[in-house]
Amino acid sequence: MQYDVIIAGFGGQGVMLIGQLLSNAAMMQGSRTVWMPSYGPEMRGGTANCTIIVSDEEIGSPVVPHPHAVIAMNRPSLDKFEPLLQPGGLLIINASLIDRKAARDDVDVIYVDANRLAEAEIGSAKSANMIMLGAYIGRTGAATPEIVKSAIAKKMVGKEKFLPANEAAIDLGMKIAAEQA
Amino acid sequence: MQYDVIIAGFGGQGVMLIGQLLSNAAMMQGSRTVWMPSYGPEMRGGTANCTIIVSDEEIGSPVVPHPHAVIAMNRPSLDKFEPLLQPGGLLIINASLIDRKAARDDVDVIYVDANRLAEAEIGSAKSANMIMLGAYIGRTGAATPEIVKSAIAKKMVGKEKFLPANEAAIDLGMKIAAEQA
Amino acid sequence: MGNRIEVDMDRCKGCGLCVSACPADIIELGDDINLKGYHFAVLTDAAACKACAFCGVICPDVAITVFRGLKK
Amino acid sequence: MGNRIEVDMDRCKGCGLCVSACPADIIELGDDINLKGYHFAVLTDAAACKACAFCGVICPDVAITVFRGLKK
Amino acid sequence: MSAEEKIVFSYPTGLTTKNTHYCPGCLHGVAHRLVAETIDELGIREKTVGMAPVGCSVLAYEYFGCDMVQASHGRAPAVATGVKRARPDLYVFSYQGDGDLASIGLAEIIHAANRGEKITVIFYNNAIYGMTGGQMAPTTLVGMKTTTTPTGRDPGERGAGNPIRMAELLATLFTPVYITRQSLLTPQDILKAKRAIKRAFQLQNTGFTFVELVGTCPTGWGMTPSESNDWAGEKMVPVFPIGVFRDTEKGI
Amino acid sequence: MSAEEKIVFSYPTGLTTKNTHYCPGCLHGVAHRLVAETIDELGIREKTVGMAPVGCSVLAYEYFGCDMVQASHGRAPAVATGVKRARPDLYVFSYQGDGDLASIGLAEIIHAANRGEKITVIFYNNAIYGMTGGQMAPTTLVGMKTTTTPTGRDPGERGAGNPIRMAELLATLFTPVYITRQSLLTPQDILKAKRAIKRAFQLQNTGFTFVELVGTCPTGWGMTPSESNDWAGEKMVPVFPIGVFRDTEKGI
Amino acid sequence: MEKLLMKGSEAIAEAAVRAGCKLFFGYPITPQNEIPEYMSKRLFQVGGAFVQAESEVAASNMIYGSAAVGERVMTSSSSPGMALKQEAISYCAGAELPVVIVNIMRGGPGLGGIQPSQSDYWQATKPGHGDFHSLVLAPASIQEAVDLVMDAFDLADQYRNPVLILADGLIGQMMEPVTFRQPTERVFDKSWAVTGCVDRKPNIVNSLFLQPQDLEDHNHKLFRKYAQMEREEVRVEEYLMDDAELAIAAYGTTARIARTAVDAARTEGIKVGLIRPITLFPFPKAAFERYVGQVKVLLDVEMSMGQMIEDVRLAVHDRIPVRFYGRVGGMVPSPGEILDQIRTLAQEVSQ
Amino acid sequence: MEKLLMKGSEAIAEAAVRAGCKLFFGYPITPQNEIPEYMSKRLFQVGGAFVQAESEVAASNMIYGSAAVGERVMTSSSSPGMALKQEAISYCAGAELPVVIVNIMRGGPGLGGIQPSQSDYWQATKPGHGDFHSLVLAPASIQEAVDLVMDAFDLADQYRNPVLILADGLIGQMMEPVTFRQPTERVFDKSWAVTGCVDRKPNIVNSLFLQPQDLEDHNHKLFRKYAQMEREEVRVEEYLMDDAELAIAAYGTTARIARTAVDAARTEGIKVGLIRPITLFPFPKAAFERYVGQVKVLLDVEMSMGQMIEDVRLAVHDRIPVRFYGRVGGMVPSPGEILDQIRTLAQEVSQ
Ligand SMILES: Cc1ncc(C[n+]2csc(CCOP(=O)(O)OP(=O)(O)O)c2C)c(N)n1
Ligand SMILES: Cc1ncc(C[n+]2csc(CCOP(=O)(O)OP(=O)(O)O)c2C)c(N)n1
Ligand code: SF4
Ligand code: SF4
Ligand code: SF4
Ligand code: SF4
Repeated sequence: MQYDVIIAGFGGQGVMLIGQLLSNAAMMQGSRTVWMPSYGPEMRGGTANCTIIVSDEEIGSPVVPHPHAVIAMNRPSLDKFEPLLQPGGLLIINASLIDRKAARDDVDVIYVDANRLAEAEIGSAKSANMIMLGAYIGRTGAATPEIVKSAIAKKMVGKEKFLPANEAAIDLGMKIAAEQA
Repeated sequence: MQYDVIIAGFGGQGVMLIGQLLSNAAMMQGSRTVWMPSYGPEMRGGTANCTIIVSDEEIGSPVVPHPHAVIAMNRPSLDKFEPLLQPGGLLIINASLIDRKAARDDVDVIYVDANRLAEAEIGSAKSANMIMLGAYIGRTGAATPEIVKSAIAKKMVGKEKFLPANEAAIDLGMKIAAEQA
Repeated sequence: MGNRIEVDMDRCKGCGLCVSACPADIIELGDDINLKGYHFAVLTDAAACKACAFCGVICPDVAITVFRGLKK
Repeated sequence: MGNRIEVDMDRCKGCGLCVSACPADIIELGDDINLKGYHFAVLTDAAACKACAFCGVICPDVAITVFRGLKK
Repeated sequence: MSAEEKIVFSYPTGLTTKNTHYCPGCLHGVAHRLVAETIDELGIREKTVGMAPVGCSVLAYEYFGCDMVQASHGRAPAVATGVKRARPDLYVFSYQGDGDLASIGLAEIIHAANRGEKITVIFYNNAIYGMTGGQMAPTTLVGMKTTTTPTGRDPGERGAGNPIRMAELLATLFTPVYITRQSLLTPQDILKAKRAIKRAFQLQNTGFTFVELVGTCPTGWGMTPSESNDWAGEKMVPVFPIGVFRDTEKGI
Repeated sequence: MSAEEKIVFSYPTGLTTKNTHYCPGCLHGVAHRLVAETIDELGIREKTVGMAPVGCSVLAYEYFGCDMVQASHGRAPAVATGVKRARPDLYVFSYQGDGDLASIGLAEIIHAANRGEKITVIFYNNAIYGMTGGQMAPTTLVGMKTTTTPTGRDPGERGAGNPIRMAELLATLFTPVYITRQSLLTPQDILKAKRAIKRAFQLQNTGFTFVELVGTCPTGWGMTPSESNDWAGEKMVPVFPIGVFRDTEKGI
Repeated sequence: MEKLLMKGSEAIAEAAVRAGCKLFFGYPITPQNEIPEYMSKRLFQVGGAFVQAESEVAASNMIYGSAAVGERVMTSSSSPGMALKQEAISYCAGAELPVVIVNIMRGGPGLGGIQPSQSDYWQATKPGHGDFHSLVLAPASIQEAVDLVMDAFDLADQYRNPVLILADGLIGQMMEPVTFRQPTERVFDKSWAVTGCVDRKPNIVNSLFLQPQDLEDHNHKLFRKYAQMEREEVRVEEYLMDDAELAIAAYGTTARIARTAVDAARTEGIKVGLIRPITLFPFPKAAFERYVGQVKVLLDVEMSMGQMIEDVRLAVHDRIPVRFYGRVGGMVPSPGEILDQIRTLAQEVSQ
Repeated sequence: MEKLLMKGSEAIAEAAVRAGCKLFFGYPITPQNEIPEYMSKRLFQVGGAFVQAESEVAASNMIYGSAAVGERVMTSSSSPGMALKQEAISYCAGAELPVVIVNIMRGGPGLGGIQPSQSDYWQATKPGHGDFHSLVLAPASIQEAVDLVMDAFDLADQYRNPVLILADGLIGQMMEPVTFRQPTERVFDKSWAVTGCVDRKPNIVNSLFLQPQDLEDHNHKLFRKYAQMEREEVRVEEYLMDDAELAIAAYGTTARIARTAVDAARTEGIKVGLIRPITLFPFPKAAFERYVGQVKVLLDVEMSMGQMIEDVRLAVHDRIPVRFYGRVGGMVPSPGEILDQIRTLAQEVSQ
């Protein structure tokens, strides 16, 4: 079984971070995993993205031209990656910043009002990315919420006070995914 | 027919010059020719030498491991190149500076008291090299004295006053070669 | 007509340097964002503009044109 | 015994710097040549040597040893 | 624009209309504009060739409205030498950052200056490597944290050295005709810098001319643009004093 | 030697007994000896590693009696950096000519100096490239004929530049602790140069130390050794003044 | 052993430190900046030193210096920066100094781009000036990069020769779980190093031989080492080659991608395998040679315009046709593209 | 036409001037010092300019600048210096600039020696970083050097690509009679040059392509030029090949020496010939390929440890056994040594 996902957004939206958390969680649960970023200064001001693969078996290509899932944090990311999604794949759209609906009808779509919910429900605009991650694992099962939370905890050594908010964001994402199922 | 000769001596003895004159003369008489120097700073204080080839036909190797002739202007040059001479080859020894005889008995040897003669007969210590060149062409016929003299004249544009001495030196060398025949 | 500035909202990157540079304190970064996601600069009080062009001079993106009104 | 210098004739390259440097003017390049063909330096008048070591100090080939006589 | 108003500040034709890729508040944009205005005012756009360096300003070739050459890292002065020697009738400038000019390209800038190449060098000094992600530059201040001086530039134990002052260093050479350092931190500074750049271009055909500009890198420094300008004024300018270090015509 | 005399000058053990390949009268030999004497006097031969450059002194590795590294052209300060950083307990010196240090290796010497590498650089300045046959060096005097300035070094029309004064240039840096220029032209000069070299070694572990030595190249200059020494005194020293340009301990 | 999720560049740096690397000299260039950045933090913790060199030229001469005193030292760069290190690498080889050099390749020529590439195969395996070889190791995963870096230090010391890690930008930038093994405890003779001539004659580190005969002898000495490498150090991975009628030749990340394509092709019943050189010099000739007769076509896949292909052709003595598929300039071949190539060849062969 | 006896280096410099070279940037290094020295006198006479650059790195970037404005420009160096020019040569190729570069090779690796060698074959023909090629011309006599230099400027302009003259120290140092032909009057489009944007849009000389697809396209564009060179610019000399059963492959001075050996062997009745590549890139594959079936053994002779041999083997698809004879480090093979090799092979073949 191989999960792969492209997470994309503006520079400050924390897409690299949730990608690494997912990859870390995968490692902690004993899966194979690769995290691969877009890189380079020409990305400046453009979109940043990363690809995460989680698999039972040895991972061949770290490049995934047609992913099983896309998490789009902003409009340019949606425009760029929606067409590449596999038929039947999963598209998670940050509805707070993206003013359009999915164009494909052969994929599974979750709309998450991530920025608004982050502020309103979690009390921290910065948690929008965690909500998206929660939605992703909720729908796919690429990693369990417990293990993702411990990956977060590991990352946050010294900043434990932010932990509850992040955990709540994961749960919220999972809930939204479940609701839209 | 191919003539080849290695001319060797100390830095200031003008070995490169007579080599170039010979090569120039060869060119002027319509032969093919190559002049090839030893080079590089490690030569400093050591011996300088050049190889000249004169031939009717296209010249292959510019490197002549076993020359037909050697002109040794000083002792280290004699020691180095005498053993390399072809059997039956020609060895011209500057007897003014070299205090030994030829070691080989399978070669033709001319002893030229070049430095002494240059001062005594030509009136210029600098002409020792020209006397040696005269001896070489006298014995081998690699170039005619006339053409060597015009090569000298060509080289000395602007310094014509030294011409007669140089011509006399060539003639003197020829004479010595003839005498020792 | 009075003095004024025009901000090219597509060029503006919302750096705020013009805001700090304006001696009359009449530029601010607005609430709207442009295509690249930047809150671009807007003139709040044209009447107070002295057309000193400080904003234009400091703008790294040459996003500002400054006009001096000829008749008041 | 008086002052004196010893020139290592195999090291000497006959550059003549010691000749110029000697305040007593008692070094010259001799007629003989060494293995490399250089006319090496010789002391002409040991009696006049002040053992100032200028020759040694300037010799680029460290060819000179300078001795000071202890009893005159 | 109506007939009742007059434009007192607008876009120079020496720049293309392309939006730059620079970060918000990065003063590379200001420096570019000053060069472009100079080219406009001297009316030499069709006689000018510029060198783009390797660094954040590598894409300068897309922004200047004149012929441009992209040079390898640090070698813009050598490339400019090749251009100017071949075509002495052209105006030639190089635009370089501090990593480019003062680190890898140090030999090239000094030798071009010493040969008296008739070029103008615009040196944007922001005390850091912007393009590659905020590493130490030769001009980085002591104590400044960068991605390769995580505990701050330490000239002591870690042997990371002190800031190199290029204008002063070049002024030890006999040959250059004009060397100055200006800053881009306030509108007043910018207007002065503009005059310096213009003078450099005007003197270009008498010899080597060099304008160092104290700039910023909000991204590399981790500050807002305004903070950056303030910080540069407070911290950089004392180490990199503003002034004219050579102006042969004026006897300096 | 009899018991009745005492040696007042003799061969230092810091040199091997190998005859050098230098031309007659070349002052490289004198510079070598001074370094060797210093090593002897400080008793550090077994703790010293020297860098030989590319140039006439490339074979310095055969002449110094300590461990030696032959460095690529101009990069001896970088190589020395590698040595000293790895083994701060060693004394490390580089010995370099003007082509090596001031032309191709200009960036390396300045950056090593600026980082404050704890090394001693002995810079033999003879205003020419000896090894390769007498081409112009960065330190070649104006008007001096070399094989690449056949009409004399011309900073004007031919744009060949002016002599670069390395000691002055390095003194614009904050970091170095000792920078001096001495000459090797007379016994008196040589004794002073010796003291400078010794001081440099003594200060080495406090920071970067640099001794420029005005030397000669009789072969490249086409003069006799004595003429060379005279000419250097008359022509070079005015351009390359003797002095101490930095001695932090003494407040210079 | 603990698993850590690490970026390739950082993992490479950490592996070096664990292998005893005490000194790092480098200069920023994308996509390998994380190596110097990591080293700037890490080396001072272990009593070593980091210097941000003024250039790649300087960095490559600094490693020469540290290697000369017998310490373990590394530098890293990317393609244009590697070009600037060529002279010093030749010096290291000539003076027989053990150094480890990492090249995280990007697209060229010239300034090119910063995305992954394999365009430095020639620069790495057929270097100039002078006759010499670096030992070249090409990892295909971060774990392998870590392991090869640790080996690299031993190999460099054993052969007193430069060892290159040749990887593309993907290896430099991506993260994978890694574990670090203990370094070997091998002890190497360093009596040649310039550590101060206590109780011995001075040592000299040098590559100049003015007498041609001496230089020729020196060359022959070096080439005896290279011959030994060819006998003893070849590394290669073969995947599903037992019954393969088609085979892919690829190294580094390209080989991983190819493996995905091979797996897919196998599900379609195509008998295709993969030969992945791990050492690029010495090149695993025998691993290719032995399939002459069995494999009908070889497909060489590179992120370059065809550089390794020559070594592949030479290895099979041109007795197996060798086809080429390459993407360049930062374009990364996808498994699908390679699968298409395989399908076409399979059809061809079956006809 | 007047014949002049000239040193190779000086003849090369003079040929460049006659071909319209107006600018020379160089740095001293033996055995090619006479080129910059000659240019320092000569170029100012023709209204051009000479600069003694501060280094090979600078020199190679200066030619980039002069080429960018469309002027004919040259630099020269020798092996270690050429290593330092690698980055800039890649830039010239990437930015499609016509430059002529002369490499008078000496022995290596490292500082090596200063005597003749051919150890830069790889550095010249398989350069890094990035995928590109210089067109490489290898003269075997001074006359040919002169002719090839003149051609080099035309080829550089035609292809907008670096052209290398690859010669050994013998070609640089020896004298032979030469005549200079008139330069061709070919006119080349230089509308791309940065000469001031009068009545046109600004021109940009550049090798940066941040989008991988753009850089890949650019690579393909470059490789179309290389393919055209392979079709149209191959040069090779064949000597006594008609009935040859043995053949020698050699270039430059080595080939001349080999010819002397071939002549000697012919007098002994050995049917041996010589194939001398004049262009090393594009390599004269067809000239070798066509002797598959006729020639029984090839002997590749180099003043290096075996670099061109790979191209020879590839050219004959390994269908002719290729033996190697090399001297290095400044050692020059003698005709006698090669003759001995030929005799041994002749015996082998006849058995
Ligand atoms: C030979 C080479 N080395 C390194 C690089 C990578 N590189 C690109 S930009 C840069 C630093 C630029 O810094 P700076 O000159 O200060 O300009 P800034 O980006 O700050 O404007 C480096 C090291 C390169 N492209 N080529
Ligand atoms: C990379 C490189 N470039 C050029 C050379 C050739 N080279 C050898 S010595 C030398 C100049 C040395 O001059 P300088 O440093 O002044 O020392 P000197 O010989 O005068 O003592 C040069 C250019 C080289 N060996 N390597
Ligand atoms: S200075 Fe320019 S870019 Fe910055 S906020 Fe003002 S208008 Fe926008
Ligand atoms: S200074 Fe030394 S080398 Fe020169 S002549 Fe005197 S003893 Fe001889
Ligand atoms: S990284 Fe720094 S220098 Fe580069 S564009 Fe951004 S702010 Fe400017
Ligand atoms: S060439 Fe000059 S520097 Fe070199 S050894 Fe001779 S005199 Fe000394």
